[in-house]
Amino acid sequence: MDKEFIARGVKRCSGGKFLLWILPWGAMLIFGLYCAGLCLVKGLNQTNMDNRFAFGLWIFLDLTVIALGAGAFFTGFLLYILKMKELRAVINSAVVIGLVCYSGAMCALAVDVGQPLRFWFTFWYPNVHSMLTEVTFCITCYLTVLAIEYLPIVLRNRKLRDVPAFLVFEHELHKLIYVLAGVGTFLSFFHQGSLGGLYGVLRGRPFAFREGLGIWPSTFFLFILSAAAAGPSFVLLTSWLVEKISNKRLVRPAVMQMLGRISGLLLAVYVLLKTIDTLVWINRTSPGSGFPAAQYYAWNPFGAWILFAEIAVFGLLPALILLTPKLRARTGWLVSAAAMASCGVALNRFVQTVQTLAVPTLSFDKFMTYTPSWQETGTFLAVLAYGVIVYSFSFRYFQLFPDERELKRELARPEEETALAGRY
Amino acid sequence: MRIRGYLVFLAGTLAALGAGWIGFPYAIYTSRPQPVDFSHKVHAEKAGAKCDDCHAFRDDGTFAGIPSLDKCAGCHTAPMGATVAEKNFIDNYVTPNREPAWDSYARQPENVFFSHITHVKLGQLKCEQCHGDQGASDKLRPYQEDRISGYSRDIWGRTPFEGAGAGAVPGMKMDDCVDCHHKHGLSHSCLDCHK
Amino acid sequence: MTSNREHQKAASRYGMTIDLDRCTGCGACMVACAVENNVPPAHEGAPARKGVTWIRVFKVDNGEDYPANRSVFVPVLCQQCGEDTPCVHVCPQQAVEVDPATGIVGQMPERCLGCRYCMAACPYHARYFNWWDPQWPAGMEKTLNPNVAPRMRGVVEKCNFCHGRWHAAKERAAAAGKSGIEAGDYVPACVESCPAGAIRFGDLNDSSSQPALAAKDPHSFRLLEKLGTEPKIYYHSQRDWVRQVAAAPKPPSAKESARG
Amino acid sequence: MLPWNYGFHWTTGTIVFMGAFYTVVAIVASTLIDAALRSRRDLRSRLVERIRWTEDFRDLPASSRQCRHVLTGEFTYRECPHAFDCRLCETHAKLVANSAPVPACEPDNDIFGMAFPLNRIYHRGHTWVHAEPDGTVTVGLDDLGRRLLGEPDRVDLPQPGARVAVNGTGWRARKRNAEVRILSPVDGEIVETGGPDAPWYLRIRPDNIDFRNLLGGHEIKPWIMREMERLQLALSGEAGVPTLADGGVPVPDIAAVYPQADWDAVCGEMFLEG
Amino acid sequence: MQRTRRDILLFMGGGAAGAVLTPAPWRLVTDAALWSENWPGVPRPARGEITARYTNCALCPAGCAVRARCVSGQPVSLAGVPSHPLSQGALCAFGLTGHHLPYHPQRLTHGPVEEAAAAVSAAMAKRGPGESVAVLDLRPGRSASWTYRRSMAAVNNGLYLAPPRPLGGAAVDLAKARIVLSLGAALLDGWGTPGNVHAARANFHLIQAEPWQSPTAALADQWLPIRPGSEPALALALANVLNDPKTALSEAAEATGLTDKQIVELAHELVRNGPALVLSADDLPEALALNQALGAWGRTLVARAEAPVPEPWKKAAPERAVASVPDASIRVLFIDESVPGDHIPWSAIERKLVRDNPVVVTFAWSRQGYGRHAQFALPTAVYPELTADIPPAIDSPSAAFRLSASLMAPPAGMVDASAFIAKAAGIDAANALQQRADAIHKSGQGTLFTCADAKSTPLKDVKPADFWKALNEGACWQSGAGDSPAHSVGRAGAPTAFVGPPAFLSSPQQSTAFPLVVAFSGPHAMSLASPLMSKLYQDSDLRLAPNTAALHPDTARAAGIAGDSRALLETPFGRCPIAVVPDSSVPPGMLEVAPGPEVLDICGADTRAKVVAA
Repeated sequence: MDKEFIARGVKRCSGGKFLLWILPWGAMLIFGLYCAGLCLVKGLNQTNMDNRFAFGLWIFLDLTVIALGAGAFFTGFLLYILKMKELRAVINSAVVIGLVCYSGAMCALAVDVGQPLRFWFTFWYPNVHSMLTEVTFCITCYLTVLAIEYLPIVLRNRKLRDVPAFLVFEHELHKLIYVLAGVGTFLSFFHQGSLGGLYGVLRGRPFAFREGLGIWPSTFFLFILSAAAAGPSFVLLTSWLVEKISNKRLVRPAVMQMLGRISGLLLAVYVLLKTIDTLVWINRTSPGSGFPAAQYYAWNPFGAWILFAEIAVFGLLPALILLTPKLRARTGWLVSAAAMASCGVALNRFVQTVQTLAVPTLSFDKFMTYTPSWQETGTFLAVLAYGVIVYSFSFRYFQLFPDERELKRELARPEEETALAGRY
Repeated sequence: MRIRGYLVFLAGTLAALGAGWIGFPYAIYTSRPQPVDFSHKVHAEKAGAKCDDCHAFRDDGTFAGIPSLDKCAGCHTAPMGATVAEKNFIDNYVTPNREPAWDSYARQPENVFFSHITHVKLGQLKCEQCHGDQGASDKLRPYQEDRISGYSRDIWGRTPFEGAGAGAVPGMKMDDCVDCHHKHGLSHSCLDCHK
Repeated sequence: MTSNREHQKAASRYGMTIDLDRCTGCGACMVACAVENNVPPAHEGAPARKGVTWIRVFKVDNGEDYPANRSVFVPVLCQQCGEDTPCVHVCPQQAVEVDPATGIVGQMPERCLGCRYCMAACPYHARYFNWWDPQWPAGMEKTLNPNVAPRMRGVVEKCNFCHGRWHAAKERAAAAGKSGIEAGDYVPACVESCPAGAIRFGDLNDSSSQPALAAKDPHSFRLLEKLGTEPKIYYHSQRDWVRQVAAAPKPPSAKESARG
Repeated sequence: MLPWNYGFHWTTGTIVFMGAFYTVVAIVASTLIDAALRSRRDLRSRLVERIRWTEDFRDLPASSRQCRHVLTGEFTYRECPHAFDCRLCETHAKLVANSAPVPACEPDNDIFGMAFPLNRIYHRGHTWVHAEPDGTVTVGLDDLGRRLLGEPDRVDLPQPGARVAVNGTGWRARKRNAEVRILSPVDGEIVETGGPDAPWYLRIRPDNIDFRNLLGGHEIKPWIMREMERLQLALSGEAGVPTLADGGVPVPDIAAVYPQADWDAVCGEMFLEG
Repeated sequence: MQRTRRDILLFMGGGAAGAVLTPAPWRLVTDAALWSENWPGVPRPARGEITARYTNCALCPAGCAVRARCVSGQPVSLAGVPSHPLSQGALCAFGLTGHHLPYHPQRLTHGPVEEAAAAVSAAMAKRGPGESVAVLDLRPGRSASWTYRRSMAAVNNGLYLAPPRPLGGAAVDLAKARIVLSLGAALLDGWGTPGNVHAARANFHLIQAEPWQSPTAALADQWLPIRPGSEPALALALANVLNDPKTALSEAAEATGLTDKQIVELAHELVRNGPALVLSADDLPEALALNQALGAWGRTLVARAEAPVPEPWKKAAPERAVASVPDASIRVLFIDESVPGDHIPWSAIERKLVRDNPVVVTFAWSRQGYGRHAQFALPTAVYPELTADIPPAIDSPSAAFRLSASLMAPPAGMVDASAFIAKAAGIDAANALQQRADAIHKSGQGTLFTCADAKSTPLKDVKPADFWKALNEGACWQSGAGDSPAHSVGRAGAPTAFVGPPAFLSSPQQSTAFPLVVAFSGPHAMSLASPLMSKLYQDSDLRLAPNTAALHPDTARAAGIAGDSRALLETPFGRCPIAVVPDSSVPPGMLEVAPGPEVLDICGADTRAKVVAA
């Protein structure tokens, strides 16, 4: 019944099957919305956060999804600014991922603040010295930009194109898209950065505090870099997942490997800088504020292993895999490396948010642990489900992978060759 | 066709403007009369009362605000004059000794600390400067309260965003306070006026 | 009210000195503070660490086992940091500020969004979030202090040296025709309430005040001084190991005391 | 946010920060407005059809965007930069100028059993143009096109007097699940409409007699060869569809032979739609 | 159709464009934010005239002077009265929140007054021979206590029962002490009058002999961590060393965990740096003996005079200890717990009641306490509603008289215990307080301290009416030094020498059945305090919550308890559920218990207990 909305010449599963796929996610979403509702109506006492763990699962979620969503800005940057044409194959998908991640994070934030009715205060009375102000402004603007970038994808839908106005607007907007890509890059760049700064500036938390350039601590740049590294990996990962789930060829292996290479390259640089930063921190910054760094890792379960895992296992290792053409060429290696990179950035965000708060500052203060309540988890899942649903619909009705039809034909080519051979 | 489009658009705009500027200010406020039909004018003229005869300061400098019933009962033990209002006042409040439930036009929200004496004694402000010609009024305006925020309309005052029939006094919003403090070069931090 | 005011020299810098050799951990300061500032009792069944205690007394021990174990009581309140106050810079909407007139770090509940970034920023855990709307047993709201507004759910609050009392003092002074207040006219509730007289309050700019003197005392220290936040709360103890509590945390000993 | 807001200070930080913010807002807004204005202009100046074609052309697989001179072997590989409007193409002009006149090969009425009379010129969207003595031209579906649509379920022809543009929609036809726009080979005004059963679909008074964008003479055979390959491709794209190899000559109603094929995709492919 | 839709869209677009040019949307956003500032969840403090009123705290025997800050009459915060001769301006956490008690969720609001009166008179009328009527007065020495004693004198076989007075009713003159040995007395944590103790603290050297590191031990000049329950042994050993330097100390050393040398050293130190004073948590005869041996009597320990009482009152029943009453002999028992005082486990009281339905009437303000066991629990006014006098605390050497004057009217239906009992006994005790005041004024001795002006005036210069008025405004009368005791304390004086083993050593099998020594952490009043006390044990972990016990992890493990958990506390008197927290700073073999009503039912002075996993 929704056939005429599906692009010409691509196969999509039947409406019923699609519904079956959406149903569980929908259920998850509804449950999550109920949880979020509880937190909004009854207040944040519904969560397991407390005065010590003022930030919890949600902030971790925000930082992570935004890091993974960075694929949107970075792919856009590579395609429209650095003119890497091959990436046209994934840009739409990347934009949708970005949109999903950023809007999801936005929703989570709206639940996370104690007084959502005062959301506009930050814009009306901004304290420009606060990293959070930077975050808020950037995320809002960039979300708008992403929405606008998403518009052409929607308007290209087969049915909508028949409306002349849409067709023309899409056409014209697409011509200007590089402007938005540029702005988006700028915003996302600062957004990722200020998210890193968020913790880097906390001189009261020597575990997170970093020195840096000018007003920006080193984490500002590390976050940008790690996000830029993880973004393509995540795009790669999702493309692969969609291929597996929808059982189609969507992206040329060359493009996949290109994404992998880019990711690996940046990851390598990131790991290098991160290592330097860590060394400076251990030997200079932290002792400077009276905290021998060894202390932080004396608190189980957050032992030194976490640092090792962050830098070596989920940083260096995937970087090496992605930079080795032989391994990169094998889908298994490629995808698992991408997955590791994504996990790496998530782990980094976890350390930044949760471990920072867990490690005590006052000598007589105890090491605290925190496990999210079901309401928190539910809200978390809601964001997840929301993302999957939006992406699924986009994939079904819009051309997220322009090469899909080409690849379909290429699949068919061999026997067609023989056929022709037989004809002459 | 295109002209028609513009007209429809314009109609929408006008409708919204009307609703927002005329309808809204009425919709947003609830209005209730004061319990007693009190005339500042009469008391000023007949009783020759100054503001601080009734709206007095306590010894510790705090401001008593609207006087309590015994203050009124001081004179109004028995009806003075034959007006209906007078009779009602005596019968409903003085005789049963029940405090009238006055609504304070200028009541600041809970989180505001406003020291009258600081402004009157140190700042040399006249009552009229903030409360307008209340003292000369012959009737008490009905008390208007914002349905959502619960603020008295007088707090909002006559600002550009107020529709017809705004309160007859200047605003008492934070911005109004801040403006004056700015003018007099008074250092202001939030904690000066917030509690 | 940020940067451009901060480098102004404060007219007065209120501070405190707390004598840990006198504090008996009776908790008078905690309840006096709650009474003065309309802080509600712990919420029904609320877990620890979700309550509001502008001043909190910690029982600190030297980590030894019985009988070598020695403990001391350390009242911790907002340390009223002087130099680039951690919480002021991070607030996205200027809900936190340093009052140039008093040097008091003020928190504006009515401006607060409840993002809790300042709580993450504060190394002293002196900031508290209202996880619930404030609730008192039926009738007890009659005993609320009219000079302090109760805070609504979803905002952060903290010690502001009983600012309601500062207002009252200023008003009394105004009634007497004075524009300023003298030392002793204004004393926070915890100081007034301490039975052992362990807490003293005064203006650090006034060299004769208790805190000003304590600042020079070799047995005085401030919490986490190396962070460079320049707190205005000075602690005092003759006992060496007690002075160590100012330093960074020691790695956890095998047996974690369940209390303190 | 605004200078008169409480707590606003003219500090460097504020100026830089808010400045950046307002710049971003300005850029984004102006971009949107620009796009809106441009599209308004396009709508006014009736560019919709052209834009639709450019968009479609962009979506066509590379194999379908080949230059006509590849068909004739002058190039081994060349994608058409002008969206099949050779009138704008210098390369085409040059080639035509330079190439010695090809001997008009003997009328071959049988390319895979299909008739492509040489007195007609052909559009790559499978329409033919035939100049009539009265200066008008008649336009119809060529043999392959006809066999693709077979007996169309529906045909929507424009009203006489309507205008058509090269590569714009000529008329619409429906067959099974296929919903296709037949591209117009010429610019001009429709004088009279025929239909599937009439010898032609449209009689058009052309704006000019510049038909350089159309194929004729020796180009036809290689072109149709190519088209057959594309048809092969399109059909073989559909899983489990027997290729023409065993079928040999296209039957009058190809659709009937491939009942389970996604005919929409096939026709879209063949009639040059995205 | 197409066209109308288009029109609707256009109209809405125009509307939107117009709306942003009106105040409406902006005002709504603003109002929403303003609403969040004063939404229904947040109570509004009443405004009004702020006045200061004075009274004395009735929550413990210290009776500290209180300045109440009132908003239009309603007390909103309490503080001490600086330069007060007794309390020196100090007020403890309980005192600071006293004004919350009238609103305590546990408050007892109504009771079967008539039924109680009827049942009492019936029971008194037909009681068997030897069956007695008794009043248990938890706070002896008040004017009300005199009423009880008079009432009990009036009825035949009437008994006036009171908890034993620490140090045999003697008073402590801390100011004179130069060295203090505290056998587990919470000297800095609620003992005596906090202000007075803190004032004197600078002048004496404090040695705390206590198994666990109580707040006092933490701040003492010297902490002797002795074995749990070995305080008597230590006191006895010290006394014996002082009486005869050649006494064998091996047994005592074994019991206390100290070396012979340490004990001897300590004894010498006490003598050398005297005047010395020995205090003990539970009222140990050994401590009295040690004080005797140190010659504390007359120097740091004095027999305090009691404020004058009207002549007719003196025909009063003697004060008796509960233990001295034969079991199953009390037919009618009145318990006055309207003001918190020393505590006697219910199990100890119950034993004294006749088996067949005795009549027990308690006068209490809270639903906790003995009221849970009595068939008649009558509601009384609570501080700061009630007006009653407060006997001088243990650390006030001179006689004193002051009122806990009512700051607010008690709710309707409250019962006055003394009036009720006097009525039952058929005597007239109306305005006893004023009579007492007159009697004091007649004596003309001492000085009167008035809070408002912080002035002391000789009583001679005060008119009777002014005296009474002043008393109702929190003033405090003190007999000056050298005034001859108008009425000396009953059971003063101590054994001249002490022989025989201390109590707990004599019953080894009991100590194996109940291996743990119970130490109360914090004053008993904890469970009856203001809800704000949750700051101390819930919002922070400064103190244990009521009915919670801390014990050494090993002890817990031995009892089969792991980590924080529920458990059963078992004593010779019964068992009750408690929460257990492991705490390595608590010595093995000891149980640090925060008393709640349930715990107090089964734990008294020097009880031994055991903990079993629930």
